[in-house]
Amino acid sequence: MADAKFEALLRLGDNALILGHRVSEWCGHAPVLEEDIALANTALDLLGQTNLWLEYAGEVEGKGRSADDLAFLRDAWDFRNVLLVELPNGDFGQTIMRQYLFDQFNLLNLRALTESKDTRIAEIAEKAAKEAAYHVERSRGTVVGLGDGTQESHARMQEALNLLYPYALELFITDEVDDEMAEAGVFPDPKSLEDAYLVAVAATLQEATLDLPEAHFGHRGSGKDGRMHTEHLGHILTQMQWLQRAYPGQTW
Amino acid sequence: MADAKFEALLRLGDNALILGHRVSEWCGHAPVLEEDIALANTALDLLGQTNLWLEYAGEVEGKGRSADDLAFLRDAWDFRNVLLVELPNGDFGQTIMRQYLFDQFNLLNLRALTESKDTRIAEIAEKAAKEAAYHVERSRGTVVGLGDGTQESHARMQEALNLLYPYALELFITDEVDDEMAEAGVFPDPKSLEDAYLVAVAATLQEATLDLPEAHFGHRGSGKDGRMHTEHLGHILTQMQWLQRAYPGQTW
Amino acid sequence: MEPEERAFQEKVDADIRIEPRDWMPEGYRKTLIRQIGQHAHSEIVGQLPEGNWITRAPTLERKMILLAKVQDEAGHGLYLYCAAETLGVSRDEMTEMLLSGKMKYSSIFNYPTLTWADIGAVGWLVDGAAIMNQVPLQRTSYGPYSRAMVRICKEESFHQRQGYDIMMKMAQGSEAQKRMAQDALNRFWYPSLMMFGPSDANSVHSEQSMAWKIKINSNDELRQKFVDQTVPQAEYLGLTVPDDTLAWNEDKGGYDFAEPDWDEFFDVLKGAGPVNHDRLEARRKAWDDGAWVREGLLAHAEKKRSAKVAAE
Amino acid sequence: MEPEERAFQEKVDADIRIEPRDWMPEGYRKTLIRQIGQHAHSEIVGQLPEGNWITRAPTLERKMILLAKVQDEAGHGLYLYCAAETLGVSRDEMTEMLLSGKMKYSSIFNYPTLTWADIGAVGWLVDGAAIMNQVPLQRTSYGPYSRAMVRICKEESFHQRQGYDIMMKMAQGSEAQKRMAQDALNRFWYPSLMMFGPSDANSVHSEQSMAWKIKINSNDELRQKFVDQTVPQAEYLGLTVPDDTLAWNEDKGGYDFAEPDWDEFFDVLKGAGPVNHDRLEARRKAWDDGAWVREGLLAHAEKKRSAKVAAE
Repeated sequence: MADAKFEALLRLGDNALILGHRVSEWCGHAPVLEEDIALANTALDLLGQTNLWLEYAGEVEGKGRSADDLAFLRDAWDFRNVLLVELPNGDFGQTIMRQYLFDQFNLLNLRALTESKDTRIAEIAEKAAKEAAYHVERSRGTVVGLGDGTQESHARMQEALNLLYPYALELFITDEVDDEMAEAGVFPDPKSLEDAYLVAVAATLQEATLDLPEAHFGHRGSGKDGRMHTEHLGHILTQMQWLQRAYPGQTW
Repeated sequence: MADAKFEALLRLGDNALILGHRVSEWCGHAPVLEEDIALANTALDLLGQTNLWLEYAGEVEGKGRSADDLAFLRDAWDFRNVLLVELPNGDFGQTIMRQYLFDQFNLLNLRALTESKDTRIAEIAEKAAKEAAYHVERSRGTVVGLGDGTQESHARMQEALNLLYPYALELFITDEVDDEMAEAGVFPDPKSLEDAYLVAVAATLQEATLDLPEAHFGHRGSGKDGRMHTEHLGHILTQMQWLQRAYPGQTW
Repeated sequence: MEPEERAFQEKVDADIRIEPRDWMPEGYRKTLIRQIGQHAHSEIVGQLPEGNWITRAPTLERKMILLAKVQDEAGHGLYLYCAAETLGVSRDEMTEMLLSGKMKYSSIFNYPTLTWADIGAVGWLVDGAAIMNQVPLQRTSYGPYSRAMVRICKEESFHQRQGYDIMMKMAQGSEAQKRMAQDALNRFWYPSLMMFGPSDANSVHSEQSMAWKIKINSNDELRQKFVDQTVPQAEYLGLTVPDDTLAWNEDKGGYDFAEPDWDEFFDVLKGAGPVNHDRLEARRKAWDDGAWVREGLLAHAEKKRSAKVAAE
Repeated sequence: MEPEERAFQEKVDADIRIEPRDWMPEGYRKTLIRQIGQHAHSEIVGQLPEGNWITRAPTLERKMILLAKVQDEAGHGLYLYCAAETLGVSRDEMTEMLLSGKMKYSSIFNYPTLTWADIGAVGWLVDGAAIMNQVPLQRTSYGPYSRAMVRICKEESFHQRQGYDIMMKMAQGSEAQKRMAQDALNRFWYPSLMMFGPSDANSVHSEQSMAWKIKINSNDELRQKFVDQTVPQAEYLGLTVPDDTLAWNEDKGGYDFAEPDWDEFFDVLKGAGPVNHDRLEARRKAWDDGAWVREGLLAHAEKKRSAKVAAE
């Protein structure tokens, strides 16, 4: 059970870490100043969540690894994030579509986690769910605004959705870790969130005048169990872990 | 003298290493298959030269550092390449213009180095000059072809030249290392190559129907002495040195 | 059968090479274009997973070896496009067909290279499987294709040895390196088995292609040969093939092994692999971004030719 | 002097704030737009050198602190653009002027951040110099500008402490970290001194700006204050200010120090700094690539407004 909980916590932490990293890449490059500020805000919240999840993961593991150790000293194969969050930013539309597809899941997941039998998890989820609610509000609003904007912005958002939606389905793939955690009442069964997710996404897309593509997550092996990633993750790590790798064991 | 020679060898090796790295980034992404092959060939030659220069630099230094140690375990501040070679690839025109501006210098420099009083340097230069002659022929030809091609290709090449030419001037900035090495007859004085360089470049640009921009290398502190670099170098190193930093001391 | 066709088939049966100007059935031409084109595209797209590690190769020597290898692949692409051009289809046309999805490339290149050991595994397993497919094709009936395969096979076996050498270094290295090596084998084993295609029982074109000597061996035959060759190599490396059912079968003189997941194969073929999008996008970008270069160089060549004509 | 202008100057002299609807001389308006605009642009472009290290920050905490800081800078930009807008120039107009080179940003941001210690040095020295410039501007005569400066100064001093804290960790760290810290000081010392501008003797606009209370102190005065404050901080860190001539001057109660290389200053101002091109290119790309987003959001807002009007 400790193993499964460690794995499940890594999934939470790594999703937040890698998406936070991606979003932070926008810093100083967004299309409007207000978006620059909003993206930085989202990245900050996600990194804060990372810290809490990974810190607890390290404690559950019991090998004395800190949140920083877990973030900066694992190689790609030990990461447990879904592929969606490691995909490149693309244009702003792709970034914001990825954000919405994740935020919507994150909110449902975190709300369910506030009911966790593990009080530490419930507490973290309580705080994080408030942030996620704000994130969904924002990313949803921007998806709607750009989907139902000009012809060009509509086309770009539809393209982003077509690319990203299959990846979103990975969020609902389950394995033994999920089963064990759901049975123990520590984590919700991802499948139990799927209906609510699909309903929420459908409503957003309707407002955004976008069409849900036929989608199929055909990948065998998922980022959740580390059997598969895209090539992008490795490149993220070369940057993210550079200082810790080049100057191991220092204080910063 | 050993110190100056070490520094001067690093300059040769680092220029070849960093430019070779940049060119290798094109692998699989060039506009025509023949160019893909040609760029890979250039990168290969440059990395071969890197190996020879850095190996000798390590011997001159006398601290037992191998070419790989020097390539993979120094941080940005210890690199001695000019800024020109670390600039991003940009479009293909920018890459090929950067290549030509460097190749033309490299050829003149290597030919002069075949007369070095240091026989090891003279030998390496002998081999490298043959490669450089081929590189100039190719990059010069492509600069001419694209400069004197369509209106668009002409405009892009002129833009590339305007951006890059000021950086090329750094190649002729001299300091105490250059003076000491020139006096000892080990390296040519860069200034002594400048006239021939300007004549060759002017001829190429005329054939390419391109105009030499007014240029001025206003940077204080040059990549040659490590006092200045662009921010790009650090990002190159995160990739280039990743494995050696993440798994130190292994055999590959 | 028409007399022309009979004469053609007799030449094929007698192992006389068909050359570009010879008469050939339309189906033969079309099948060859598809097959050679797919092979050429595979070389080109195949640059990408390995190219992904050129900038991160761990030593100068490894970097040069890898760069030279990827360069060879571009060269192979060139040979093959030239062979296909003799059948009346241009390189640009074939490229457009790749980018529009009308022509395919080998599905193996839709798998990512996640660690340096993957570069070893690609050389060892992917090139290994490719050679297994290609060696018989040196005897294929179409002359230009056969000659291209001869040149390619010579280089490929060199690549495979380099890949195996990387695996060896990793397998004999630190704990982390061993883990990387095993991880690479785990991920690339079944996709490599898929490279031979589905069982011939399910393959529609096989029979005619074999009669035309465009295809020489059956998919299952080659797959068996590959497994029999590769399992001892894995054992020598001290790595475990990720197949619990793997066992030596004395009767058939070969290994029994588990079939790959063919649903996965067809999923990835249809575009749902982890990096399908990245691969095609990379090629599309190279092609689109390079348009001005191709046009510029063409315009310049045209100017030079006109000037020469005017001077004459 | 016209009566309006006299009344205006009397208000300024009496430290009564000028507000957007008040009468003001055209020169005052123009100078303010230039000054506030340049300050706003500096906040925006100033995101880039620090943004360069967000993805490489060494710990989660440092990453969050840096991200929050760069976010603050965007916020400062926003306050300042709003202040400038009260003078009748839109944010988009100012942005276009930045991108066309008609308006400048602080030249310090044309220097690169090459190591993590540079992030410390930027906070400590660059924000330190900025605060030195900005604190007096809280008392500037133009109301919206003055109020923006109050908010900004509060955050800036926090940033400076964070920068100094990074330097402290580095200076007390390993040999490599100490070397990084010293290297950062070496590269940022003189550019920081340049931030106060050339000696007032060479500055054309100073006198009028001081009378209008747009400028409060002389450049040399502020530079001296900065050196006097910073040298003991460097000593405390155990770092050496890269100036052989630096010496305490008992008589003036301050340090004697070497002037920066003003030729370099003007060179960089004219575009020949190591990263001028990168900075402007980054902002240009953000602006151009973002056009469809701004247009899309505008079109949507328009649709919603029309729908609302129609419903009423």
